[in-house]
Amino acid sequence: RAADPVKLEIGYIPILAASPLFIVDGKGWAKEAGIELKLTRFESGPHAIQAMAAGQIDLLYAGVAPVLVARTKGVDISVIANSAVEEMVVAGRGAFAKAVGDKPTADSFKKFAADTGRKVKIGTQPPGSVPDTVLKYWLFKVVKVDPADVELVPMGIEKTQQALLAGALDAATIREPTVTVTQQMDPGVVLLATGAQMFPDQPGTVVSARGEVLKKNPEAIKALIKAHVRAVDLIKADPAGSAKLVNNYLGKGLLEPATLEAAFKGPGSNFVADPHKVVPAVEQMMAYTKEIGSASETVPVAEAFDFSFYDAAAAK
Amino acid sequence: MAAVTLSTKPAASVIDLEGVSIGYGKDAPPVLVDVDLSVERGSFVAIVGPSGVGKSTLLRVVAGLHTARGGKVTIHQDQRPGHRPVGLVFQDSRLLPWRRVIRNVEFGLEGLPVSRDERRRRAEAALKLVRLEGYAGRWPYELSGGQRQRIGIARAMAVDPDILLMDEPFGALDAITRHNLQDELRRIHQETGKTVLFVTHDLEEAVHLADRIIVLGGTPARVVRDVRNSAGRDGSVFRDQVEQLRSEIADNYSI
Amino acid sequence: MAAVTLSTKPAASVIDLEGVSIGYGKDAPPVLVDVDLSVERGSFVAIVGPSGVGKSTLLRVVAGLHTARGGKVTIHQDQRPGHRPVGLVFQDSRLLPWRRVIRNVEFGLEGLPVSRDERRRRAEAALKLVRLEGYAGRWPYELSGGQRQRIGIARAMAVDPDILLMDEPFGALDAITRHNLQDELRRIHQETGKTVLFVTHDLEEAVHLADRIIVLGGTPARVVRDVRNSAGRDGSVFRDQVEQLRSEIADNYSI
Amino acid sequence: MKTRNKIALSALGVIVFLLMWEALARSGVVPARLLPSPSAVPAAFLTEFRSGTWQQMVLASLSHYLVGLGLGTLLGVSFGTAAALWGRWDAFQAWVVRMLRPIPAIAWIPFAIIWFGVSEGAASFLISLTVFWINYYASYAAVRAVDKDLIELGYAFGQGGLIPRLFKIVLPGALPGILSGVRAGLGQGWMTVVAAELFGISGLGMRMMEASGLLATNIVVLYMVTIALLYGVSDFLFMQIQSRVLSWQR
Amino acid sequence: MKTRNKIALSALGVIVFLLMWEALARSGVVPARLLPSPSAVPAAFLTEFRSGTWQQMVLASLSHYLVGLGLGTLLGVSFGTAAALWGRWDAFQAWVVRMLRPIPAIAWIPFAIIWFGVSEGAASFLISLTVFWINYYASYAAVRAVDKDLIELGYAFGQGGLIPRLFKIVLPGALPGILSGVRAGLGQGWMTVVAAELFGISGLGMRMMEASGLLATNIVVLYMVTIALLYGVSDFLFMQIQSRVLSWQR
Ligand SMILES: Nc1ncnc2c1ncn2[C@@H]1O[C@H](COP(=O)(O)OP(=O)(O)OP(=O)(O)O)[C@@H](O)[C@H]1O
Ligand SMILES: Nc1ncnc2c1ncn2[C@@H]1O[C@H](COP(=O)(O)OP(=O)(O)OP(=O)(O)O)[C@@H](O)[C@H]1O
Ligand SMILES: [Mg+2]
Ligand SMILES: [Mg+2]
Repeated sequence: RAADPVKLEIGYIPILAASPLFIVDGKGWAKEAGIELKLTRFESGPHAIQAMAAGQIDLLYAGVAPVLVARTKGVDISVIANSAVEEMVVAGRGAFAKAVGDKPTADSFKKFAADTGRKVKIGTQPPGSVPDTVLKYWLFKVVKVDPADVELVPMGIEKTQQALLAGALDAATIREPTVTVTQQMDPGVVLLATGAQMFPDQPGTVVSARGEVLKKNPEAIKALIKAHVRAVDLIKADPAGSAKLVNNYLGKGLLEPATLEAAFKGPGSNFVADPHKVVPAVEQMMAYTKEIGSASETVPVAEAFDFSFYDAAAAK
Repeated sequence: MAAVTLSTKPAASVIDLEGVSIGYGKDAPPVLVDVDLSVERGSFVAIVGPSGVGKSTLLRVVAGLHTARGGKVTIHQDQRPGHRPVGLVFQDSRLLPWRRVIRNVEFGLEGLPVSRDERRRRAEAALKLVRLEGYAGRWPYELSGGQRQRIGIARAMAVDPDILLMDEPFGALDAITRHNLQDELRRIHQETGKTVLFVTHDLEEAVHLADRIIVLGGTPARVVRDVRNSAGRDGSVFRDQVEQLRSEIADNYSI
Repeated sequence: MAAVTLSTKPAASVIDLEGVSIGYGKDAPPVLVDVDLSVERGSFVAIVGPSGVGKSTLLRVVAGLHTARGGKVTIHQDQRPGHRPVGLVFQDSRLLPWRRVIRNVEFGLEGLPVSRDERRRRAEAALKLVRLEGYAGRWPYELSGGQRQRIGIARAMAVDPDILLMDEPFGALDAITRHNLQDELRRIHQETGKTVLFVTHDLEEAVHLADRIIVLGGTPARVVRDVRNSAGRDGSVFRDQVEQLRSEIADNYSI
Repeated sequence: MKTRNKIALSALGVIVFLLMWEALARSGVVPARLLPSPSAVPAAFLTEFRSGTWQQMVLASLSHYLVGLGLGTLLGVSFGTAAALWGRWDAFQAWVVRMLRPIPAIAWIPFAIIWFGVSEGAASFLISLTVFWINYYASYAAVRAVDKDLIELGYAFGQGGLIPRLFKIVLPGALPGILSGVRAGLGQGWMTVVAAELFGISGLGMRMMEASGLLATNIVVLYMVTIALLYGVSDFLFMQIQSRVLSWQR
Repeated sequence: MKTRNKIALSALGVIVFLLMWEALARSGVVPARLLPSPSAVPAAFLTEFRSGTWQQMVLASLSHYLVGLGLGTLLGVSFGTAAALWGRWDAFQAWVVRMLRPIPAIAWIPFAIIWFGVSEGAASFLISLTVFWINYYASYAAVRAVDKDLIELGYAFGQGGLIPRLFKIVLPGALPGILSGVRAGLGQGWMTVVAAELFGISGLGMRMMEASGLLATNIVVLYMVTIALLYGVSDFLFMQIQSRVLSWQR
């Protein structure tokens, strides 16, 4: 078995929620389990999903939304574990952050819009993505903002941060480690809502795999998920050590491990490996997606999940 | 491109035009009509006529560069390896600006079964013929008008053609250079028996060199006069004969 | 571009060259050296010399298109609104390919205080002078070599210059057309008193037209002969005189 | 070749292309969800058209495109010509240009955001950038290659001053090269529209991104075909105008 | 102008540019975290260089770039020339080209992934695409504009066959235009390197994106300067070669 390792190509989005993958690889746990990992970085979920649909990658650490969307398009992929929840937060800056404080209300939005004579500009990702959905949920369900007072600007993850810092946006949905980095850079950046405030148990990054791969290498996947669970536990137990390790993959030479450690400890990081726990929230989110019209069909969420691997890993 | 019938059958004539009419564009009136012309092997034919009558056009048709509208053009060519059947001296010198002088002269030799050295040797000989042996390494833009024209002559000479088509080759040359080249041309013609079709606007030159003078005239142009010239062959040009031909031709000019 | 001193002071001469030497590039040997030349107002000067001696170069220096290496070039010009002091006929016709014939002829008139209609009128008159009034709407590529050259002449004539610089203007023209244009040129010269500097390789033409013939020769070239020609003015060319000059010049040629 | 034959051949080309595409899509070589067959486009068009999205997106992108193209072309031709004309200016800017030239549109986005905010202007700015460079280089080379003899002719006939020289000799002489640059920019502009709308400016590009995020590839392809048609028509018209303007070329 | 003066002017240009940049960065008009001053670059370089990242990224991108550039240029010149030479082929492909031309690199990414996987090849493919189009149009126009008289000359001297005509007349005659296209492609290629490395292929572009995502703008600028230098040097060398090759032009 050691002579013939199973090769798995894993795609990821360079966000903190992919940390378990980095730890699994960095600690050499995959190799121990006889798996040879090849990590491929993607800028966004859709790109990664396209590569997955084309059979170019086997597993993926990415948001749950693109996975579900891909399933509705008939791509055979399943969620086999969870990685993190409640990632997205809403950050504001400048005059807007001052005006609404850390307890935003519908009135404070309206007042700001009236005072400045323009809508509040909030940057997020394109419709259908998790950030867009949870932001809308927060705005219209939680804070109950008048839709006439806000303008949602869909853009790429990294453009959102730039636009926020450049002052082109009043607020934006961002996630770790950017939350920490942004706050370090610009003290004027204020957290308007945490992930939990936006959408309780807000679904986030999951581990998904192609059906074909699951059938071919069930043992290897099981071992990998076991390592994943171990990694999630390690992050909670030893954020500092994890930060050092993760830094080799995420922002090497761009970030201090201390920043990552702060990010691990911050409110935007909540690692949960158990896929069972996120299903209700995902269902709720899907329902809301349909309500606001970003999706025309709902997927039976449970079908998108394959718990067997996690269950097997957790049982042992 | 060529709408010329090539024939390798032996014949007394090398160029045969039968009822040829030529024009530019589709709907424009023809430039030349009803041209019947048979050029014997080894003859030296001068073509004269007013500016814009169609001399260059006729030469381009014979060279296969322009397709006649009607009639038949036949070229009887020999198969001599290492030579081109036809060599053309353009009215504008038409050098390739990206080739130095020597490479411009070599141009026609490329693609022939001739070794590199032989090619260079022949090009150098041709350059020497036009007295520009010192200019081999120049770019065309570094030449004077007359030098450029002579390179064009050298290029046509280098391929050692059976038929030499020359479109006012000495037009930009001073009297002395011109005389020298005329003598060279006559010598080559006599020694090698090339057929020469020679457009010129200088009647004296025509009488001096050619054994036959074709006068084009009219709109559309046709052959208005076809004179055998006995003066040329023995090299002695008689003024009277020139004068006579001149007035004869002048009558046939119509500008 | 011009390294020519322009002077509006009245003077007997219009063009003054003093110890002028001319060359291309920096390190290349000079083409012309020690040229001293004074051209009187209203005179008709022919420049002859072997191919490549530097005739065109000299003309380009006088026109201010090329900077002499040493010496002094002075042009005494009148201020006549609606006219250019100098008109140049290039050896190659050098037409702008993107302008139709008439617009090529108008080229030199643009920028002068001349109305649109007047410009067109003058261009048409110039076209008529060279007998190409029917060709106004053609593109340059639709012309024969001689026609192109005549457009170049018309363009220079249209600006009605005081000094007319002509570089082998009739080189590509048949005898009859050439004669006609020679006559026109002589008439214009006599009627308007223009100063003409005329490069030619045709000695007969030089003797026929010019009242002074400058012979360039040698390497580097200099003025080897400066002949006053009495024949030109009264229009009667004597063969003997031509012959005499020819042999005289031939002695001075060095190719 | 006759115009009729030309049109027939072009139509044949497009048909062959569409058939090959359809065949590829049906063969399953490419997963159907990544490459819908062309026959799926009309249906997608109808949906998008009925909802008015299509018209809205096309108009939005067209306006970014036209502004960007116009500006980029104008400035590119001007700067390229200037650099080719004045050796001093050329030397001065040569290395600055070399530093700015390879910066990709994506890296300019922060500046676009700073200078224009998340606005139409920013998208036009990004489009004009790529168009600028193409025109800059095309014009530079074309002006450099103008026949020096013709410039001399200009001097000889009193057209040697900057303005007449530029407009009567240099620009007409460089026109074929400049127009080829403009034509290349015409396409490059559309290629950049998508990138320029990546950061929250609505238009075809954004719609395509949205659709691609939802793996609605039929919508993506619809907009690709839309861009293709818009470009095709503009390129065709440009070619017609060009062949008029350059009718002096044989 | 003397070479020495030229170099001095170029240096002056770069210095003025850097000073303006430094002034802009310090003035606070642009937020410092979005535009670091040029003086921050050397430090960033040292860190990246010591860790070996710089060398690794440069080499990786350089290989994508060179392969993409070579392929794109070769194919672009070939297809452009072919289209300009054969009217039939031109008519056949005209509208297909019009449909494919405006498709942005980003839209080709799925195909790149399908055909090449997430691999170096895919990045090179995307780079070669943009380079292809620029060369296609430049060559097309240049070949079209070749002096018909010279082609006639070729026929007159037995060089009218396809091969000699192409290599002895058409290509040399079109060379100035073709080279201007190649030069434009040289820069366009670098502009595309970043976009081509957006989807998991490591290199300068990926590093820049990563840094930009983490707001490490000094690193972003370091790599921008790196690209600028790489391009600057290659463009400079290209210009030297070009002026040799085109020495027959006055
Ligand atoms: N651009 C140039 N660079 C270098 N040498 C040149 C250049 N132009 C011309 N020459 C050389 O300068 C000399 C004079 O040229 P010019 O054109 O003045 O001769 P020309 O007397 O007009 O001859 P022709 O009667 O043949 O026209 C020639 O030997 C020519 O080779
Ligand atoms: N491409 C063209 N399109 C239309 N007409 C043309 C074209 N080329 C030449 N012509 C016309 O055809 C006629 C004959 O031209 P050609 O060049 O044969 O004259 P030529 O006898 O050589 O005159 P020259 O002695 O002036 O060189 C001229 O009237 C000319 O205007
Ligand atoms: Mg002719
Ligand atoms: Mg000359």
